[in-house]
Amino acid sequence: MGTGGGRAGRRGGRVVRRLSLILVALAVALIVAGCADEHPLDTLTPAGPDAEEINDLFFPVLGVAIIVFFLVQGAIIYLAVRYRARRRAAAAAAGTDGDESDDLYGDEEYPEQVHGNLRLELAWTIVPTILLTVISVFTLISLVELNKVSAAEDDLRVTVVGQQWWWEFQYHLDGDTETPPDIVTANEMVIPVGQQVPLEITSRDVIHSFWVPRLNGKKDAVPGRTHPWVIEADEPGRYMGVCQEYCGLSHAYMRNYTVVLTQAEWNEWVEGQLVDAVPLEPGDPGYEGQEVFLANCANCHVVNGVTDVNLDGVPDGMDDYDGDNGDDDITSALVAGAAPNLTHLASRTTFAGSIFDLYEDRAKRIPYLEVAERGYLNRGDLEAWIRNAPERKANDADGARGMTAFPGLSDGEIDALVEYLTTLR
Amino acid sequence: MSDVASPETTVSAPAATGHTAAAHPPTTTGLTHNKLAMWLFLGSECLLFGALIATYMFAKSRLPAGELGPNDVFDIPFTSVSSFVLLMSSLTMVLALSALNRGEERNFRVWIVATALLGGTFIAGQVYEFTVFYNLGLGYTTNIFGSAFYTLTGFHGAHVTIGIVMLMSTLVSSVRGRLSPRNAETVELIGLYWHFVDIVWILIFTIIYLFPQ
Amino acid sequence: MTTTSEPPLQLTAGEQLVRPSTSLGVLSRPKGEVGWKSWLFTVDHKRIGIMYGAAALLFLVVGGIEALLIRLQLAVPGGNVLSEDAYNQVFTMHGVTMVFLVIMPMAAAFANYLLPLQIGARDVAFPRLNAFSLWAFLAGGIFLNTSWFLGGAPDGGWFGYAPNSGLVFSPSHGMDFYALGLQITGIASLVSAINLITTVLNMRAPGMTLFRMPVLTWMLLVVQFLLLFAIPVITVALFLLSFDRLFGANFFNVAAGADPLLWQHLFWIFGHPEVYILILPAFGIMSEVIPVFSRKPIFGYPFMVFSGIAIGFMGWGVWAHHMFTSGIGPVSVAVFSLSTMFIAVPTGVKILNWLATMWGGRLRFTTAMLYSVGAVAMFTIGGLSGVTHAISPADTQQTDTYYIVAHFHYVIFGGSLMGMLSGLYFWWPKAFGYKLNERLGKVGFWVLLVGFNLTFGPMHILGLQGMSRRIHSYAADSGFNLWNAVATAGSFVIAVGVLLFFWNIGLSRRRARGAPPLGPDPWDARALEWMTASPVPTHNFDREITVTRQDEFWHRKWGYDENGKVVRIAPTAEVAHDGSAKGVHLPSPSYWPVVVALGLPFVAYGLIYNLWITGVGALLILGGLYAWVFEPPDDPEDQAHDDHHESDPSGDTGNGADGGGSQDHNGGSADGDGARPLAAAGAPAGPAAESSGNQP
Amino acid sequence: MTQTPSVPTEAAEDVQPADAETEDVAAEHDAEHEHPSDRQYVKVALILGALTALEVATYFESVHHLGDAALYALLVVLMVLKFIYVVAWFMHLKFDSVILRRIFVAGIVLALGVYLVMLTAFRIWGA
Repeated sequence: MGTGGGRAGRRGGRVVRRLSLILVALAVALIVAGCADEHPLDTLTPAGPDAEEINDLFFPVLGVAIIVFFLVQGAIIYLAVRYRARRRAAAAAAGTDGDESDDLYGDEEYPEQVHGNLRLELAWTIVPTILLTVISVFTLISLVELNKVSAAEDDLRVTVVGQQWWWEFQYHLDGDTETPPDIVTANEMVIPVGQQVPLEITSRDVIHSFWVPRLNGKKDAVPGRTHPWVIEADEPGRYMGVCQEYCGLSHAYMRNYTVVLTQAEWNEWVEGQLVDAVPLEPGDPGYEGQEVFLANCANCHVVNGVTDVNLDGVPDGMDDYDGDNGDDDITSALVAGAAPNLTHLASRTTFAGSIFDLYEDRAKRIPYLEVAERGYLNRGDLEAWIRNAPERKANDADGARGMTAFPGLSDGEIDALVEYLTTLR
Repeated sequence: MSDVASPETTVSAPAATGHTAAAHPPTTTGLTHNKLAMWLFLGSECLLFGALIATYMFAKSRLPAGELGPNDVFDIPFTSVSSFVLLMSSLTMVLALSALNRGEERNFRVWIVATALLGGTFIAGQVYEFTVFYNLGLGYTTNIFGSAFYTLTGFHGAHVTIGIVMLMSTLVSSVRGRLSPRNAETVELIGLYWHFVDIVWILIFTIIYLFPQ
Repeated sequence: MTTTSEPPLQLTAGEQLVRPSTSLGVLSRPKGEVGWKSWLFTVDHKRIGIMYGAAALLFLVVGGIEALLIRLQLAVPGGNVLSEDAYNQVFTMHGVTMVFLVIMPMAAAFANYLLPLQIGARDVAFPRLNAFSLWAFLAGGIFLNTSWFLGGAPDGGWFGYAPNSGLVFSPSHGMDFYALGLQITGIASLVSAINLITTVLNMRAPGMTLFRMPVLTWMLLVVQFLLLFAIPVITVALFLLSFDRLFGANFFNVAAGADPLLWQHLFWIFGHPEVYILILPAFGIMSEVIPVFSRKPIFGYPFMVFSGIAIGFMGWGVWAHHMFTSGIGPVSVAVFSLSTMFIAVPTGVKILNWLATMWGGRLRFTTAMLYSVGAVAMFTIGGLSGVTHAISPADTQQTDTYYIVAHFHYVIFGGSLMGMLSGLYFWWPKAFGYKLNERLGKVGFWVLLVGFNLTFGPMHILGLQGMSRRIHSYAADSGFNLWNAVATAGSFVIAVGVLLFFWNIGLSRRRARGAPPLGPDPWDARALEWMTASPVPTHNFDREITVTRQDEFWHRKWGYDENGKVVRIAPTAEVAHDGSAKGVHLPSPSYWPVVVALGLPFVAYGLIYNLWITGVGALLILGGLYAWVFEPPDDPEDQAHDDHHESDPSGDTGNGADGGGSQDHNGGSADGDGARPLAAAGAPAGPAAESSGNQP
Repeated sequence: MTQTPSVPTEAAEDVQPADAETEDVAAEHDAEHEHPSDRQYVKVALILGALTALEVATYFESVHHLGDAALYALLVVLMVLKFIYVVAWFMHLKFDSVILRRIFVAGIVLALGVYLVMLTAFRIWGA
């Protein structure tokens, strides 16, 4: 950095200037290129009132921060240039290199020794205090705003349950979370547009965090606790969410989607979801698959109406959905009835913690409710998943969590199973 | 050293005269390092026992209904007696120190032995109490109350035990003739530790045992 | 200034520096000035400081390799450099290593080396405890890292959130190593904190009042108080975790009614003061370096001190801002959001005071100065992004994303580590007698600065675009590809910068061989440590220094002429000590700190594998402690010493050793063994003091 | 070393005000010598015993009509009294250096502060 003599310094300066120009150009190019990508988790493009509320607070503060940033960095650069001690020309002429550079500074020159200035100190104590007070007032206002629940008591309420490594959504259409849920689905939460949906977030094992960045901030799913939260979207669409609290091996593979439908579509969806599956009879297409399913999968997975039904009419495993698993034995909850409910698997678009598409790519252009009819099954991923899930997504080493491998299943059995699963619409 | 240091004695004499001669070690604060360090350590211990007590209170509040709880196991009259024993050991401790300060070596030993014995009685009481609780069905892993209770009182008991070991060490030193009023500070510091353990029990006794469950 | 004003301190005529002596009548005391034993058994605060620093640099390499592995894994979507399991271990150990085994011991290195020097003391208050701290820290660090070879490193994150860190969800021994290893380093930190606080409060040179202490001393003092009160909290948390894992306790067993948030509270009650434990030493270093190379005194000294104290206090009231999304309830969120916001005020005061110090100065951009100014600039960025998540609603979008990763790397790498690198360049000549190469140092700085910003700058964007922390992989369609690639490239630039630093050490060392000795004061500096020879002789100062004002040393070199202009009033060589004092009585080396520290990992291994090993460890500790306590703190043959250390006053389960400690240096011993009575505590303005400082 | 000529320093600018805290210490130090007598110690122990007896008495039915809040308050007051007596007399803090008092009080205040806030955040009171 221009440590040499006059001419060398000037030449060095030119090089530096040209270099920094190139760097700036490169940075701009990168930023443009970076922004061109699609960002399904972008926090800066809110699509719901809560996320908007947050950004309305964040951007002004960020603006202030950026101003302070430029002021401070500017001051540093200014001070560095303005008050930089000049080496003595003699030393430069002597041709000594910069190694002992301190010896090359004028030893005798000391500037005025200023020890402080009370008024300045008070100023830069008080000004930031005022600034932060203003910010904190706005923070409190939006905190209150964000904690408002406008939904009525008997409106739709969803219990969100995190589990290693997928999400379960239990629908309480009457808003009563004490009773067993009406609908249990996994990985994809379907909500009506423009309606605030109160959530109750909990977990069955470790701490997870439910986050759909474009709709709202995150809330931790803590076992033994139920945390209220809300979600609402302005426009129909498909909003990605991820688990945001480190939760073990496949933390990266714990996504979810919030699918927002128009009110009419949503009603239709609910209607479909409320229907139980019908046990297939010999001769029905998919019957062999159902046999394979009952023999291998039904230990963990529930298909309402097919896997055993209790006397109380609550499907097996649904007993557990009391929204409070304080009394349940954690380890047993991990195995029994705590795998995704597959009653309407084919109506979803993703599986395995939303990391695989259930249908091929073009299905993304098909309306959500029609995917099961018109989409082309993503057979490759689905079969691979059934055959050896741990290979596709890390599970706990001892197999206590996540889906296990089924090395015993023949190709034919897997084909049959897949065929059966497509009947679960 | 005296000859080397003599020039400076004159220089610093004015400052030194206000100071009661060599009675106090020449540290900046006038306190010995050991004493300052001991109090710092005790200050730190406040946070340690605070965390344990807070953990206990929290755990108790989270104990599911129907589980074996404090009401099922605590024997207040018994614990009151052992609390009193520990409290009185603090008295014998100060009396020991006071005896040592006066150079009454024999009395010092008597009081130290008494302190250690009272401490030992307390520990014996704790062991007995643990046994009773265990027989009532409250093991360390039984429930959250059991874990928190045994951890808190266990930590305290460990502190008392270490205190007893230190008391016995001073006794040995005294018997071997290595203790005198001049180094009474060592005993004073052990006393500080001992009293601290006592005040922790004052808290535990009230908060854990006497608060309405 | 006169000779008489600086009387020889504790000179005992005709004595050897270190004399062999016996302990327990069996073993002779370790002796000798050279060789590995002289380092292993040393109680010299300078050697201990150097070893702390060396260990921290070693662990910096380890943690750096872990960081590079993380970056390699994330360079492209779906990376497969590491398995999920290995990745989790690597990021956990990266955090643990950098926080507990790099930044903290590096701060301890500066504290050990510089605190006694800056207050004009002979050594720390308890030299043997000091040695114990070092070895316990090292034992803990090595213990933690042996987990790699014993079935897997910790995989629950450095924050170890329950119940993910419990036995059910983390069945390998990794988290046991985490809990027990941190327990051991915690003991080291606690003992060291007690020791250093006692040193600063009790062993200041005559006239060195609290408000004449250098800012670094102040910041280190605040840090030691933070450690003193914060370590017990993590100690309890780690005990609870260990008891859950090892003995089946129910503290974090949700099925038994436990609440996992208990861990979070305890961890962050420790964890937030810990953040200031990491940053304040660097603040102190910057407050030493910037004035020297600006040729001005620190601007607003009292404000610098009080803001440091304020940060220390406020650091206790903000812990739950790590838990805004944990479900602690809106009232708690609001309260902690506010308290967090205002901690920015004292921090801002510091930044502005550094700038004001540079204002109107004559800035010499040595490597040390570059690093300090760089640290101010980078820390500012970290501080500002910190304000953006003090506003809790925004934090719900940011926490656990790369935005936070960017934030705290700007604080801890950009602030702490750069500040400490500045300190290394600054005090290197003091410790080793030669300077690090300036040209290479400057190149290294710019490489590091560019690499740092290249790595962590883009993480702001990644975080706002929604990239989670602690994910071992991301999908190609998440939009994270570009900036991750840039960050990975940047991390290798950082690696080059760090390598340049190590190369610089080697190069400068080689070049320094045979070079003429460096004077005591190569930078024209201000504080007392520059007043003695470089490298600092074992006895620190030849004579006791009487302090009459801040920056005492500088004022002895420079004065003002009638116009108020600064003029030299004495050549440095005349003011500074040359380290030639002979026969200074010093505390003797000891075996026992090493023995006791060695017992700790045995206890820990035993708890994991077999209680018999614990027994061996306990025997080592107990035996070591007893030998320690009954070992005269130093030369027993010196009749001038009346040792009353027969019985050790303290000691405690968790905190292992607290030996009687040696008292015999700069005014410790009860009967003043040769220590001349100090001018009464903190009463510097005695006639003697006045004559030394102000009088021609 | 010879005397070096030096220009008078601008004292007002350079010499910081002496630190009050350290200054006090020496003066205050004399207080340390007032060791309480054994008789006083016994008296304190008797008070402690009495307070403990009071505490234990609350356990028995007779006082329960006070209601929980009053009972808690009474117990806390008794506990704090006992605590202070031991610390002040047996631990000698009443007579010792102010520095020691500050260190200990800092520990207690911090512990009380953080743990009470933590328990409040958990809403365990009144549970």
